[in-house]
Amino acid sequence: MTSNAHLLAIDSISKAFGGVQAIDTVSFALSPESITGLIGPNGAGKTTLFNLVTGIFPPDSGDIRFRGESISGKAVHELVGMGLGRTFQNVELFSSMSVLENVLVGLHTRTSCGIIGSVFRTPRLVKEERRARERALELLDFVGLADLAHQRSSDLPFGWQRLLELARALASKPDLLLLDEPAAGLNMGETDTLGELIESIRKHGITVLLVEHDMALTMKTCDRIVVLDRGKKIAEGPPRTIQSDEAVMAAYLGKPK
Amino acid sequence: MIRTDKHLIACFVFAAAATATGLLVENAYYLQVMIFIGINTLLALSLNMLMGYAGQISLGHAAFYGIGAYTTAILSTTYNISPWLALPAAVFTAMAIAYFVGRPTLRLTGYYLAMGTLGFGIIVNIIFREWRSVTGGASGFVGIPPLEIGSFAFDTDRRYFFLVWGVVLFFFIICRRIIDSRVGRALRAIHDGEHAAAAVGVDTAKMKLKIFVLSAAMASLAGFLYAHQIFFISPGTFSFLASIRIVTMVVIGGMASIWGSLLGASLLTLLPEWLHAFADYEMMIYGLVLMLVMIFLPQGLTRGILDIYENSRKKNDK
Amino acid sequence: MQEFLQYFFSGLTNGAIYGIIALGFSMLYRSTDLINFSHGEFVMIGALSMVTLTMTLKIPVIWAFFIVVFGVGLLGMVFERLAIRTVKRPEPIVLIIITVGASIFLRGAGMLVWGKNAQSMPPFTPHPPLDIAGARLLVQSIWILVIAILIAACLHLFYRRTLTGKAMYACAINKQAAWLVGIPSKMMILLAFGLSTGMGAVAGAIIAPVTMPAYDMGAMLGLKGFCAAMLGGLGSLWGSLLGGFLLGVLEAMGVGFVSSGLKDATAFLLLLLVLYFRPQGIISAASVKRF
Amino acid sequence: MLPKSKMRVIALLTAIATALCLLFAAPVSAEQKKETIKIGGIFSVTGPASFLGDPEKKSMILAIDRINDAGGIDGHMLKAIIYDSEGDPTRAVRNVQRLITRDDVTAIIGPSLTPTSLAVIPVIERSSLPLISCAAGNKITDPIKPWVFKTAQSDIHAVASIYGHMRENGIQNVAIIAVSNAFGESGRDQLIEQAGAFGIDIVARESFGGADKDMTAQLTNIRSAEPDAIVCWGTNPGPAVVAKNAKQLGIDIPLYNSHGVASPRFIDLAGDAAEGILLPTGRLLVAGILPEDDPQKAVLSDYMEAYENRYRETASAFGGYAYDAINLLAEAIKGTGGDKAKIRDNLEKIQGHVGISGEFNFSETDHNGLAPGAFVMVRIKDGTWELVE
Repeated sequence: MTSNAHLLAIDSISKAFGGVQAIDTVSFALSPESITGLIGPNGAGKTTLFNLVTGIFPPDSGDIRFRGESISGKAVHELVGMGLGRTFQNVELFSSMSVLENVLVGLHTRTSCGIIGSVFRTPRLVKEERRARERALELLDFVGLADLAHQRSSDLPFGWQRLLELARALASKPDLLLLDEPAAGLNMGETDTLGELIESIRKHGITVLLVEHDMALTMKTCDRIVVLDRGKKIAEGPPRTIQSDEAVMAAYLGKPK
Repeated sequence: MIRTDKHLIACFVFAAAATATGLLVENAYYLQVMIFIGINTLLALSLNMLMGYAGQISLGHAAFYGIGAYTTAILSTTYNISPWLALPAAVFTAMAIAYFVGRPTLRLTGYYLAMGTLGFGIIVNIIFREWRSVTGGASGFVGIPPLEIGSFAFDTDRRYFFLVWGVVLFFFIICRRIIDSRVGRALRAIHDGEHAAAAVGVDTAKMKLKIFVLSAAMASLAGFLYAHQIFFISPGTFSFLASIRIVTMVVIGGMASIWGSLLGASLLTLLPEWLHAFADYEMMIYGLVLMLVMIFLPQGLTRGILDIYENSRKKNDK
Repeated sequence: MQEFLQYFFSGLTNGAIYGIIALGFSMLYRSTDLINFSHGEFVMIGALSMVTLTMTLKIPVIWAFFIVVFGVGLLGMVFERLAIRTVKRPEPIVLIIITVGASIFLRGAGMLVWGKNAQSMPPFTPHPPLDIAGARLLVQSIWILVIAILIAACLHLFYRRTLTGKAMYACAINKQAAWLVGIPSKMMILLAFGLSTGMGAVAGAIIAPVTMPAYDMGAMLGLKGFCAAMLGGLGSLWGSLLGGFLLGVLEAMGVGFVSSGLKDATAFLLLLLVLYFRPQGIISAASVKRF
Repeated sequence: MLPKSKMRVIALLTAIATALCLLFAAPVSAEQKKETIKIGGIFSVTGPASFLGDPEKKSMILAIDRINDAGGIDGHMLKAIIYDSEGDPTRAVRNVQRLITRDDVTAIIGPSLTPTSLAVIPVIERSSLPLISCAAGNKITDPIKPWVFKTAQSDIHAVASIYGHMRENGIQNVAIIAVSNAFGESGRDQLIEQAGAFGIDIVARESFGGADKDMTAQLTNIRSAEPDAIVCWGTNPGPAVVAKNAKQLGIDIPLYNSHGVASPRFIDLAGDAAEGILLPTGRLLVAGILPEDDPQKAVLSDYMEAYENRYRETASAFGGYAYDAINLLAEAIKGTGGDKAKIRDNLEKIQGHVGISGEFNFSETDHNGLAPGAFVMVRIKDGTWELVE
C-alpha cells in the first residue's frame, strides 16, 4: 500500500501527556471519498487523535501524512489551506457575526483580498467579494440556512448552529473534513438530516473522518470504522465486522475474563 | 454592501456637518476643542481597530502616538526637514517598531497582553524623557513648525480644523472598508474565537500583527497632527495615563463601532471642560461617570443608547 | 561588596512593598479571576488613614493598624457590592474600566479628605538602622518583610486548610460547578474583595512610615505591584511575593549598575522578557488565559 | 402724632442724608461704569504639582480682591478667571485658548510649570497678550519672547547661591541627585553648566522618580564617588526621602537642596533628617528673622498676614509668584485702560518693584527681573530655618 493511494495516512503515532499515554502507536489510513468513523469509549483518545490530525499539537513520535506530505510542524491555518477542514465538538461560531459572515470567514483561504486591496477596492477584488457571497449563499442553501443569512449566528438554535459550522468548514473547500462529534446535542430528526448531509458531502468528492458517540449514525453512514481504546487501536473494518468484533464489545461493555 | 452604502451616507452627512461647523464657528477656543476631538477620534479609532475589532487589548497605545509626534518634531525642527517628508518617516517608524514589538507581544493574551503592551508603553515614555539630547527630556520639545503647503500654511485654527477632520473622515471610510472586507471578517473572527479562526484557515498571528501595525500607523499620524497643532510636546502627554484614556474612549464610546470612537473621543475630551466647574470634585465625578457608564451600559454608549431606543420601541409596540 | 549589599537591601525594602501589593492582586485573581486596577488606591487609603489615626487621633499603632485593615476591607466589600456585582456584563475589559474608574474616584476622594500634601509618621519602633557588613537596613524594612511573608503564609494556609479558602478557589475555577455543590459564590467574591483590599490596607499601613504617603501614591504602587504579580505568576501567592522581591532588587541593581534614570525601564524590560519567554511567570499558578 | 417741628427736623435730616448719599454715590456709580479688566489664571491646581498651583490660585484671588477693595486700577475693577491645567500641557494650551477667545482676558498669569508654560507660549505670541508665568524654568524667558514674563526665581540664581556658598566653604567635588521631571532636569542642567565657573567638579549624577519610596541605591552610588557635598534637586516628598535615606546610610557630608522644598512641610516630612540641610530660598520663608531694614520685610509680612487670615494656612513662596505677578500687572495696567500692548510696554519698564520673590527690575533684555540676591541661603536647625551668611 503506498501512501499516495490514501488521502490521509496515520503512521504509528504516539502522544503522552505527563505520564498518561493518550495515543499509543496508532496507524490507519483514509482512502479518498470515504467516510470513516472513529469510535471508542470515553477517554479512549479520540479527541487527542483528532487534535493531532488537525495540527493543534504535534505527535511525540510517528508521522501523519496528508496527500503524501507530512503535516508535522505545520500551523493549523496552513493545514486548512492544504485542504483539511474541521468542526468543533462544542460548536465554535463567531458569535458577533451574521450567519453569512461566518461562512465568508470560512472562505478566507479561498480569497485573497488584503488590507490595501480592501481600501482601494479594485474591480478584481469587488468581483472576488461578490463571488464569495454567492458561494457562501450556495453553501447555506446546501445546509438549509439560506433564509437566515442575515441573522446573528448566536441567535440560531443549537442544531442549526451545527449546520452553520458545517457550512463554514465546507467553505474552505476541504478535501478532508474532520467532524468532532457532530451529532452531540442533536435530536433524532436532526441527526438523520446530518447523516444525509454527510452522505451528500461525500458525493461532492470530500473525504470525511467522523469522531462520534452516536452508534446509530456511525454504523449507518460510515464505510469503515476505527475503534480506539485506552490510546490503542483495537479494531478496524466495515461497520458490520466491528459490530461483531469481540474486542470492541469488551471495550464498551467491560472485559469478560 | 448595504451597510457600506449606509455608512457612506452617514459619512457624507458627517462631512457636511463638519464643514458647516468649521465655517460657522468663530471662536478659536471651540475650534481648538474640536481639533483635539478630531485627533482623539483618530487615536480612538486606531485602538478600536485593534481592540474593538480584533479583540487585542493594548495599554501602551500612547507610545505610538508619541513616536509619531517625536519623530516629526525631531526631523522638522532639529534637522529642518519639511514636515511632509517627516510624516512618512514618522508613520514608518511607528510601523517598524510595531512590527518588531508586535511579533513577540501579540502571542500573549488577556491580562498578559495588557501588561506586555503597558510595559512597552512605559519604556517608550522613559526613552522620551531620558534621551535628552534628542527629545528635549522632561521639559519638552519646543519650536515645532506649523504645516505649510507652498505658501499656504495651516496656521489658523480653522484651517487646521479642516485638515484634522479631513483626515478623520478619510480614516472613517478606510476603516469601514477594511472592516467590511475579508480582512475585517478575519479580525472579527479572531475576536470571537482565535482557535476557531485558525481552524477555518485564518493566519491569526499574521493578521493580528497586520492590524497592530496599521493601528500604530494611525496613532502615529494622530501624534503628527498633535505636534504640528500645539508646537510643543513633552513626555507627559504620551504617558501610561494617556494610554488608559485612549482605552477609555474606545470602551465608553463602544467597542467595534466606528462612530463609537467619535462619541467616546468627544465625550472624554469635553467631559473635563464641563467638569471644570466642580473644581476639587472633578476627579471624583470623572471616575464616577466612567464607572456608571460601564455598569449600566457595558457595551458603550453607542450600543447602549441604541438598545434603550429599541427596547422602548418594542414596549410601545406591545 | 558593601555597595552590592546595600543595593540588595534597598531592593529588599522596595521589593517587600511591591510583593505585598502583588499579593493583593494575586489573591483576588485567584479567587475571582479579575484584576482590580484600583488596588493601589486602597493601599493609599490604608497609608493615609494610618497616619491620621496615629498622628492626629493618637491611637496606638497596633490598634490603628487593625482599625485601618478592617475599615478598608469593609470599604472593599462595599465597592464590590455597589460597583462589581451590579455589572450587567462582567467581561474583563468592562471590569478593567470600572476599576480604573474606581481608582480615579478614590484618588479624588483621597484628595478631598487628606488634601494634596504628603504626610509622614514615625516608624513603628524607634530603632536606629541596622549595620550589616557596612550596609544599612531600616528596622521598618524588616517589619515590612516579616509582615509580607507572614501574610503570604497565612493565605497559603487559608487556601489549603480552611473550607472557606478551598471554596473560594473552587469559585474561581468554575463558578457554576461551585454553585452546584452549594458554595455561595457571591458571598465568596465579596469576601475575596474584602480580604484583598484589606491586604492592600496592610501594605499601606506598614509602608506609611517610610514612604510619606500622599493621595496620588496609589497609581505607581499599583502598577509596580501588578507588574510583580505578573513576574511571579498571576494567582500564585509565593510567586507574587518573589516577583515583588525580584522587581525591587532588580530596580536597585539597575540604579547601581545601569543608570538611575533608566531604573523603571530596567524593571519593565525584565517584565517584557519574562512575558515573552515565560509568560506563565516564574512560579506559574494558572495557565495563561484569554479574556 | 409727633409735633410739627419735629416732623420738619426729620424731613430736613432725611433730605440731607439723601443728598449726601447722592453726592457720594455719584462718583462711585460713574466709576463702576468703567469696564472690568479680566485677568486669566492657569495653575496646576490639581495633579502632582498642586502644591504650586493651589497657593498660586489662592494668592491670585487674594491679590485681586485687595486691589479691588482699594478701588481697583484707575477705577477699573479686576476680575479673575482661573482654570486648572492639572500640569498637562495640552490642557494648558486649551485653557489659554479659552481664556483668550471666550473669556476675552487682558493678561494671563501662570502656568505653574515649565512644560506647561513652554507649551502655551506659541499661543500667547500669536494672540499678543501679556503672560506672566509662575514657573522656574530658565527656558521660559531665555531667549526673550516679547509677551512672556515670569516672576519665579530662575534656577540660575538658585544654583549660583548654592555654588557661592560651596566656594566659600571650600567644597569642590559635588554629587547631584535630581528628580526625573522638568524641574529636576532644569536644575541639573544649571548645576552642570555653572559648575566650571565656580571651580566645582561633578563626580556623580543620579536621578529618582517623583513617587519613589527608597533612594538608598542612588545614594550608595553617590557615596562610592566620594563627593564633598550632595545637591538634591526636587520637590516634596522625594527630597525628604533622600534626606532620610542619607541619614540612614550614615552619609554625613553637607546636603544642599533646591528652593523646590522651601516650605515647612519639608521639615515635617524629613523630621530629624532635615537637620543641617542647606538651601536657597526666597525671603518669605525667613521673613520673621529678616533684619528690620530689609526692604522686603514689610511686603512679606503684609502678604503672609493677609494670606493666613484668609485661608487659615501658612503662606508659601509659591503663592508669592502669583501674588507678585498680579501686583506687577496692576502696576503695568495703570494709565493704559486695559490696552494689551501698552501693558506689555509698561511691564518691561518696571523698576524697583519690591515683591515676595525679590526686587523686580524688568528690561528689554530681562523678563524675569530678579537678581541672584533674590535668594538667601538658609540652614535647617532645630526644626526651623536659620539664615546663613
